[in-house]
Amino acid sequence: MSIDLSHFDLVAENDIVVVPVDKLVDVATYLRGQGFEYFVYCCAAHYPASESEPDRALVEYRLRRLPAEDVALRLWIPSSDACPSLAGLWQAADWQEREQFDLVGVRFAGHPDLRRIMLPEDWPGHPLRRDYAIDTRHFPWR
Amino acid sequence: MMGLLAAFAALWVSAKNLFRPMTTTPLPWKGRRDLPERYRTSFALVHDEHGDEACIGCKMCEKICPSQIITVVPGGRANSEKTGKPRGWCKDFTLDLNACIHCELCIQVCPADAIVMLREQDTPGFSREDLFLSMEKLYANEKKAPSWGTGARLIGMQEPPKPPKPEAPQAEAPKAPAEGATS
Amino acid sequence: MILGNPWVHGGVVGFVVVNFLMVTFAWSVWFERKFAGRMQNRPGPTEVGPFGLLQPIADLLKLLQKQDIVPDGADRALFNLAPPIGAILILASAAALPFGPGLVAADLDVGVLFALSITSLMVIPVWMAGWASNNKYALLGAMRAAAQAVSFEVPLLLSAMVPIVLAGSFSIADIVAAQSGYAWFALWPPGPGLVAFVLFFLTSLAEANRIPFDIPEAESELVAGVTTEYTGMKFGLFYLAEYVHTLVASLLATVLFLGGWEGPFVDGPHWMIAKALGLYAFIFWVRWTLLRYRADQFMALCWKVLVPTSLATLVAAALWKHLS
Amino acid sequence: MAVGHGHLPEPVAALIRARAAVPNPHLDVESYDPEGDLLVLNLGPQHPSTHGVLRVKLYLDGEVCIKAVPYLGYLHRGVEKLCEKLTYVQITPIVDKNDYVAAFSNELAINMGFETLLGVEPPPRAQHIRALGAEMQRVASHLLWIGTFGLDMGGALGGGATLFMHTFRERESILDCFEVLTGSRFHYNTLQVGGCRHDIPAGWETLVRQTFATISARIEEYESFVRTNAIFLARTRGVGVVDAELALSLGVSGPVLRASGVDYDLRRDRPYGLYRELKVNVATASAGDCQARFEVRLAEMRESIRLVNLLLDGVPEGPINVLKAVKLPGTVKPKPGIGYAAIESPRGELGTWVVADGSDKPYRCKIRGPSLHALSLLPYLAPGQNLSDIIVTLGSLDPIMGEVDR
Repeated sequence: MSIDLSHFDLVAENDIVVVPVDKLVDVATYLRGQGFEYFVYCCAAHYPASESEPDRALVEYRLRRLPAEDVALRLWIPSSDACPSLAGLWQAADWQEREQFDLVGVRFAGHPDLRRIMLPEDWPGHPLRRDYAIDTRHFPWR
Repeated sequence: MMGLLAAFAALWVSAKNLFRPMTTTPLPWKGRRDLPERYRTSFALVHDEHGDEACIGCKMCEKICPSQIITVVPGGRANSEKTGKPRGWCKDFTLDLNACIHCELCIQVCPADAIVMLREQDTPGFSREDLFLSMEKLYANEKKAPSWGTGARLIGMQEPPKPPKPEAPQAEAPKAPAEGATS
Repeated sequence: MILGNPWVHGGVVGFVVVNFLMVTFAWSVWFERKFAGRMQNRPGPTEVGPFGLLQPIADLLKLLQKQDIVPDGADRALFNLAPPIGAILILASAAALPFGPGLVAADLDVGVLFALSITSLMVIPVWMAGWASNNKYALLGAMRAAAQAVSFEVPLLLSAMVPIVLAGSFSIADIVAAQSGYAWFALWPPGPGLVAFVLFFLTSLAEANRIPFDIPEAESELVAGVTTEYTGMKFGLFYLAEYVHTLVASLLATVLFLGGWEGPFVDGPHWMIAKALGLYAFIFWVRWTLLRYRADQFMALCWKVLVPTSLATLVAAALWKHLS
Repeated sequence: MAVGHGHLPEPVAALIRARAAVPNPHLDVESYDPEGDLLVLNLGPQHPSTHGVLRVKLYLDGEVCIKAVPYLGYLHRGVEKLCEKLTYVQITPIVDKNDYVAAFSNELAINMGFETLLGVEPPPRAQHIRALGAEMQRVASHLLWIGTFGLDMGGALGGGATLFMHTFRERESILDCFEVLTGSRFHYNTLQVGGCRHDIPAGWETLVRQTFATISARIEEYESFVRTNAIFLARTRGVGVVDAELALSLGVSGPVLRASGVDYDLRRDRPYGLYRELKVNVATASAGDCQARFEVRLAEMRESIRLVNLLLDGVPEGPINVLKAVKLPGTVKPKPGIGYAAIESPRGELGTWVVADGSDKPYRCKIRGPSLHALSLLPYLAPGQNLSDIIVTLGSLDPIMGEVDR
């Protein structure tokens, strides 16, 4: 019951669509129009630079058409780049993207209010990055 | 106004509750409630059936503890005075109850059933040192009522029973220090 | 005789009355805690003395030992003055309350008006405290208290006018005398008297900031309202003023509507006190059962329901008086 | 709208038009009120009714709110970071503390996330224990909510406290059942990857049955305490109305969403575990106000009590664990992959998004807490409301700050 995204040259595989960064807003807008009203989550994971890949982050948006039709938009964002924000389409993306920005350090372009949400404003670094606090006495803390 | 009249239904309920029995339990110095078997609070180290300290210093509990509050200093292998058989020993064992989350994982992984939790209602202290359990305090706690859970019982409950090997945990015990030493 | 001297008489009776009010306040707190505890299926205070009976003394000692904090930026003079003024005012309002024939500190011709006007002055220390605390919650609480006092004065006085009209006097002694022979105004004349009693009771609850009308305190919204910044005995004085206010309101309702000291067997102060304490206990029952109104709903209740009803009651009472 | 929309389908354009009617949480106070006449009130973090630690900066005009800005993070304990540092078997007792009034749901959600990665399914007896625990926890959580909701409206020294004590009395008896099952009242650590850690002890079924019989007999009391009480109705009816579309767009789930008329429950619509065989009646209400949320939660409690009694009848015999019991920290090692599993916790969709990299620790583990989404309604609901109503609205959303901040 995958959603048909062939006109974006994208294939949904087990509800998961790997979306190029520049197509995200168009795909999301299309999905919003298709009745994917329910915003489940926005998650990000940081991947440090390796031999083959630069420093990058995985961002996943999960959207749902009630009752149970999911689509997960998966993006790879290089650290030098910013992820387009979906806060204009789903209000939930506002706080979710703030949280991911705060913890993982992914920047979201076009977010109306991109501040830290969990940590204090003057907190150094983003704790869920893999390179966070590796040179302090807190590492390896266990 | 009608609302204030309807409020009398609520007044009736509260009046009814005036005659219900008390549900609170008495203060600790006036009596205790019945504690269930699996109740778990503080910790104790126990002696085995021969009278030796049961802990074999395998550091399993130290590794599994999510809040990293257990420190085990293994004491190497030596012959037991009681049984004459070689086994591992524990030189020092400390447990910082201040940060304990009472998850029972250390009990579960203990191959020698050496660490148990207590079935005691209150374990407060006046300072942080009071809640820092040294080896002496842990062995002194052995006299208090232990909880039901031990490593063998928890593992036995979680795994389907194997009828021919009821003594399995005790049989495994001597092997454990070797694993601890190699890792 | 020395007791014939009005100054000595007033002094002695006043001393007794003030002590009665204070002691009743102290052990009513114990009673309330026990009562609420039973209502919530728990024992209430048990540790200090038998059945926790010495709890009020322990509370007092605790309050006296507390650090006395005046917040930064507070208006020190007003802040310190507000609690004693509240306590003094509310104790003064009991001066005109008779407990039996002649058992009154000051037998005023306008006793009802005196008691009601002094209790309505209670808004002044509350506002002082709210303004001087330099705290937004206290200020919001004081604003609510002022608005509440101003609007609830109207139905309170109008419903208090009913027994005055029926008795034809402002003197409390005369009002009680007019109810003799079990012609209590709450029962007779049927209708206006009872309605006026209920109204008087409700508005007294509001005046004394009791649930369901305790919006100036409203601890879930305004932390503790005007008393947010108060500690120790200053807080204790506010607490005292609130409880004594409730007690005075119960006593007033007793003399105005329930025949004062009249009762079976022997008339006397014990009947007066028993009736007042019955009302007082009812207030606790209501307090520990009901939820709180919102400020605007509560104003709407006052102006749209209570004021018209009390006016109609007053007119009905006047007609009754005129026709009979 | 800073997002570049190439072409707007009609539903999206209609959505953007509808947004104009919704209060703007990003309202610029400086330009709204250039003279600075508004009273800025910091509600919390030390406030009796901010459910743990939440700070809401309120811009008040008199007592009417113009803008509300929640500041989170006072209870941020870095659970997601901890999850990266602990092995799969050690995480369960840690996530207990997220939604600290419904610990069982947390354990269930995180372990289901890990089981999705591993591709294992707990045995039937474990599934029964899980469903039973989840439903019992739902009743306990809603009981606590009713009590604290009463506190929000009646204060700590009033009828609210009495209601609170009464619901706590019942909740304590449920916790007693959990205590007999797991040995702990609050943070059980009773589930593990692949099954359960504690088997049902002898006599437990009787205890649970008695407990829930008492509770279902006493639910009517709470109703007469609040539901037919005109003060309660005056305080809740029409207060904090949540629009269904806004709620969906904010990712709100659970009773708050169902009270807005969206008939959606993960237990029925995306069934997991035992719910694939179990028919769950989903309670909904259409008004979307605080009263509707109360009604929905009350109905859910009744349904959960029914389910508990149903489940107690059919607990099958057998093992409670599909994997071997935990004896070492690193025994669970899923293959690399990304998995998401969600359950219907008492507050809504509680999900776990796990990235595994083949080691014994999750590479990244996100907990999708329903409380965060419910709380994000507050900036939309608060403007135009009285201060008292904001407290009631906040209470009715039932945010648990441990889950919001994690």
